[in-house]
Amino acid sequence: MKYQSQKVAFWYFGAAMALFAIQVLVGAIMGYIYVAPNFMSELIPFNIFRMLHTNALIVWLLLGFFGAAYYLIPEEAERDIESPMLAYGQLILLVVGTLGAVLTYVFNFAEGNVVFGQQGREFLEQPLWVKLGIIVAALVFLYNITMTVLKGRKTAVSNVLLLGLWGVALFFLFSLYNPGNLSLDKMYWWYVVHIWVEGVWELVMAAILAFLMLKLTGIDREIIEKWIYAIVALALFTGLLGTGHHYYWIGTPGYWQWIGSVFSALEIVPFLAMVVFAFMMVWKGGRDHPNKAAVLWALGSTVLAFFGAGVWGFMHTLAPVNFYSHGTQITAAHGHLAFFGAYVSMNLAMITYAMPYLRKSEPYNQISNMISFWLMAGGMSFMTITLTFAGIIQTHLQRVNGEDFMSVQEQLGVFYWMRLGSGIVFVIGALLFIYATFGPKKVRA
Amino acid sequence: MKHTRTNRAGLLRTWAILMGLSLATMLAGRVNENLSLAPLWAMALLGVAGLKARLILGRFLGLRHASSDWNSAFTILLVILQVSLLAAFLALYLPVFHSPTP
Amino acid sequence: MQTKSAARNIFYGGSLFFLVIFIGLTANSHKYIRNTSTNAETLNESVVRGKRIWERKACINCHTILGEGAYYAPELGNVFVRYGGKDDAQGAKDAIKAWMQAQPSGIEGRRQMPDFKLTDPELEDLANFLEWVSTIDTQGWPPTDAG
Amino acid sequence: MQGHKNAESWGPLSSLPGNPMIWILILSELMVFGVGLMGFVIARDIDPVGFAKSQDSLNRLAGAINTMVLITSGLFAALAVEARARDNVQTSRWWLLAAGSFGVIFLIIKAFEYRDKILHNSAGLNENFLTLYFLLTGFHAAHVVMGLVILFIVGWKNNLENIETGTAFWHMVDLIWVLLFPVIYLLR
Repeated sequence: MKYQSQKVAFWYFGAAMALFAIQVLVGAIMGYIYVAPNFMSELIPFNIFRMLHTNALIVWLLLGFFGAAYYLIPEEAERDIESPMLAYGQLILLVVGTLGAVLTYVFNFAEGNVVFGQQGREFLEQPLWVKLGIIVAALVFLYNITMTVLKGRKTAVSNVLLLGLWGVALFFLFSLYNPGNLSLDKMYWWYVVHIWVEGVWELVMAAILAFLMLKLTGIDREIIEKWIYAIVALALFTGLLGTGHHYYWIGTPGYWQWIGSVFSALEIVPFLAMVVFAFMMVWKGGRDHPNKAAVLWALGSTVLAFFGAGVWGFMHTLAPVNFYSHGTQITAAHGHLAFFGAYVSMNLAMITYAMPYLRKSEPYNQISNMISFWLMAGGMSFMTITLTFAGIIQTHLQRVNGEDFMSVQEQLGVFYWMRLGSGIVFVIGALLFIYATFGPKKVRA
Repeated sequence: MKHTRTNRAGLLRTWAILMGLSLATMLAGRVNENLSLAPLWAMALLGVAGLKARLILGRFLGLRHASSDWNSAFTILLVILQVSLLAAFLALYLPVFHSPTP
Repeated sequence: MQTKSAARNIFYGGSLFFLVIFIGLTANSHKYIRNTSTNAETLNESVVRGKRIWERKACINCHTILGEGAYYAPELGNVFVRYGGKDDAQGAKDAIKAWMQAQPSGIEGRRQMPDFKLTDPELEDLANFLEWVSTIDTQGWPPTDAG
Repeated sequence: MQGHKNAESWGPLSSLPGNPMIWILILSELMVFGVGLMGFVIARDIDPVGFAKSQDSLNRLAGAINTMVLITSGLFAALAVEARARDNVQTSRWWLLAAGSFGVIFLIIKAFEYRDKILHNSAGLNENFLTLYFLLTGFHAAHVVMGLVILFIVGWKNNLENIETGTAFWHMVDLIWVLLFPVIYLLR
């Protein structure tokens, strides 16, 4: 840690990890409800858990991104953060908003209220006041970071990161528009959801990856920065029109089937480029960085993202395939591995890298961290495979044979049991990770 | 990255060849008549298109100044594209498609 | 340095290019949804109220609608069709309402839908919403009535 | 820092003329249009009669003329690079203007074609054909517009690398049309 104000990141990462723990525990409960449906059904129904699971994920990933930005921007800009106070204020705002959202979902005390009631569009359920809070927090953040960059050294890494985070804030504005026409609603809903995860978040991911490669491999900045532009260019060139793969069956024109198929099929390319880039840099760099766990997470992230977002996305992105697979467990399989590979893992890579500096400890609590990687990666991969099989069977029985949804689901029990098992392994991995990074300091013997 | 050095005569020659090929295709295809192409004609048409594309790449884009690996890579890419298009076009001649047409 | 700034410019320019095309196409789709694929005349206040109920009860976090949602409970974009609404609209709506009111089933080992304690007018709105959704031109999706 | 990584090192991409990013773009565009054209030919296999009828309603002559317009425009663009390589800034600007003007001619012809198609004779034609015709040629035309903007920029920020990179984009647009035109207009 070269700059005092980088310390801000510690609290962001801490808050992120607390939510991560909640997210995976709720996930495990949901996995259990899948096999024992009556569990807690009167107390907290499945849909509430689902909101907690997905919202916790989104918020903690954002907290992680903010933390990563607060950590890496000072080193890139070669100066302290414009205002650490604002950064802490922003965190408090986000934590209050998160707690508010959680209480709203669980107790549903303001149902129907325009400002305080939950707004049940998937992933965007936050009550209006929380949404506005998020926007204010984003503005504070963007002011803080932009000023830091403008007054300091400007690099490609901070450029791409900033553009990504500006995009995050800008496209979030579409969450405020909710027309009564369901088709219009869905079309603009994807402006947030797709353009986040298959657009601007990829910029953030690539920027963090580039920063880690700079630090971990010792390759020249010049080379890394050129690659980063090539990767993010590929991401946006394919990702923007790739939105079309969500516009097949929601009342939008038929031409999206062509556009969506062609461009989203190519969305695999930037992920492949990231794998090649990361492995080339580590291989060529040859510097033996002591933080092996961070290297593992960074490399692992690109590979898992390639499979989860790239390969599993491609599997059902072509319109004629998607016609049958749309909205089955195949989507769930893809969603899990893609989020874990691309965004969870890259966040954990950054945390693994930064925590020893933030806590002023040697990065030598690595064995448990690396074990946690394999537990999480293994658990998630197995979960993806079980859900894929479940999805293929579901597609056949329900979409081809036309069997009733519930009777199909009842035939998938064995897969849901296996998913629960892999989920529990993942939870153990996640908790081990938190222990490894936030637990007792280990000092070099 | 490197810069290319080209000369005017070479560029004009490339242009003349491209125009010649275009005109020849136009005349041979009798542009305004609605004829079906036989497999051989389709092959010629796609072949000429690939050749024109290759010329533009090599001469106008200066690919021929790059390494021979890149040159073969682009040639292979174009061949794959044109051959796939041809194959998809000729698929109609397969017996599967010889069901009664409406 | 030269090549890097050019790389940056190509990235910015290219992204802008695709963004403009994307926005243009969505504008076209917006018009298409308004005029062609959905029925503006039947999109009355009751349907919109039904949509708000759908939202504030977080239905999408179990069900899917037009294939998007939580995959835990059946697809509802075509539930109206599944209940025979094409032939007997009132019968289908009554059946949907009756189903809602019979929840939770309490059957052991069966996925449970909560009792949302909807009033009769609310049930009517929700049923109208589901009826309207079933009229969206979805390019033929879903492949079977099972959703 | 170890090793002597020179600033120009783009790995294998370094040996290509013009900015390597433009080659990444060229490869991607070839893939996009390649896949699109494959889709077109496969869609034709499903309804060859409808496709032939739809194709006959296109103005093939306009398309052929446009091919030659773009090829000529490409020549001008290449001459602009050649002039700039001899440090002849003003000449290179004239050539860029000439290239751009031919690009405008292309768009005008295209606009007439589109107007014709939209206003008069789209009824009863194969829907896949029309969708793909508009998508592929429209996406290409959007590239032409983008190319005009780029030609303007590199004419203004006139240095050899910019001109090489900008005209490379222009040639790519030309190249795509050369592949597009025969498949959509002629193959039958």
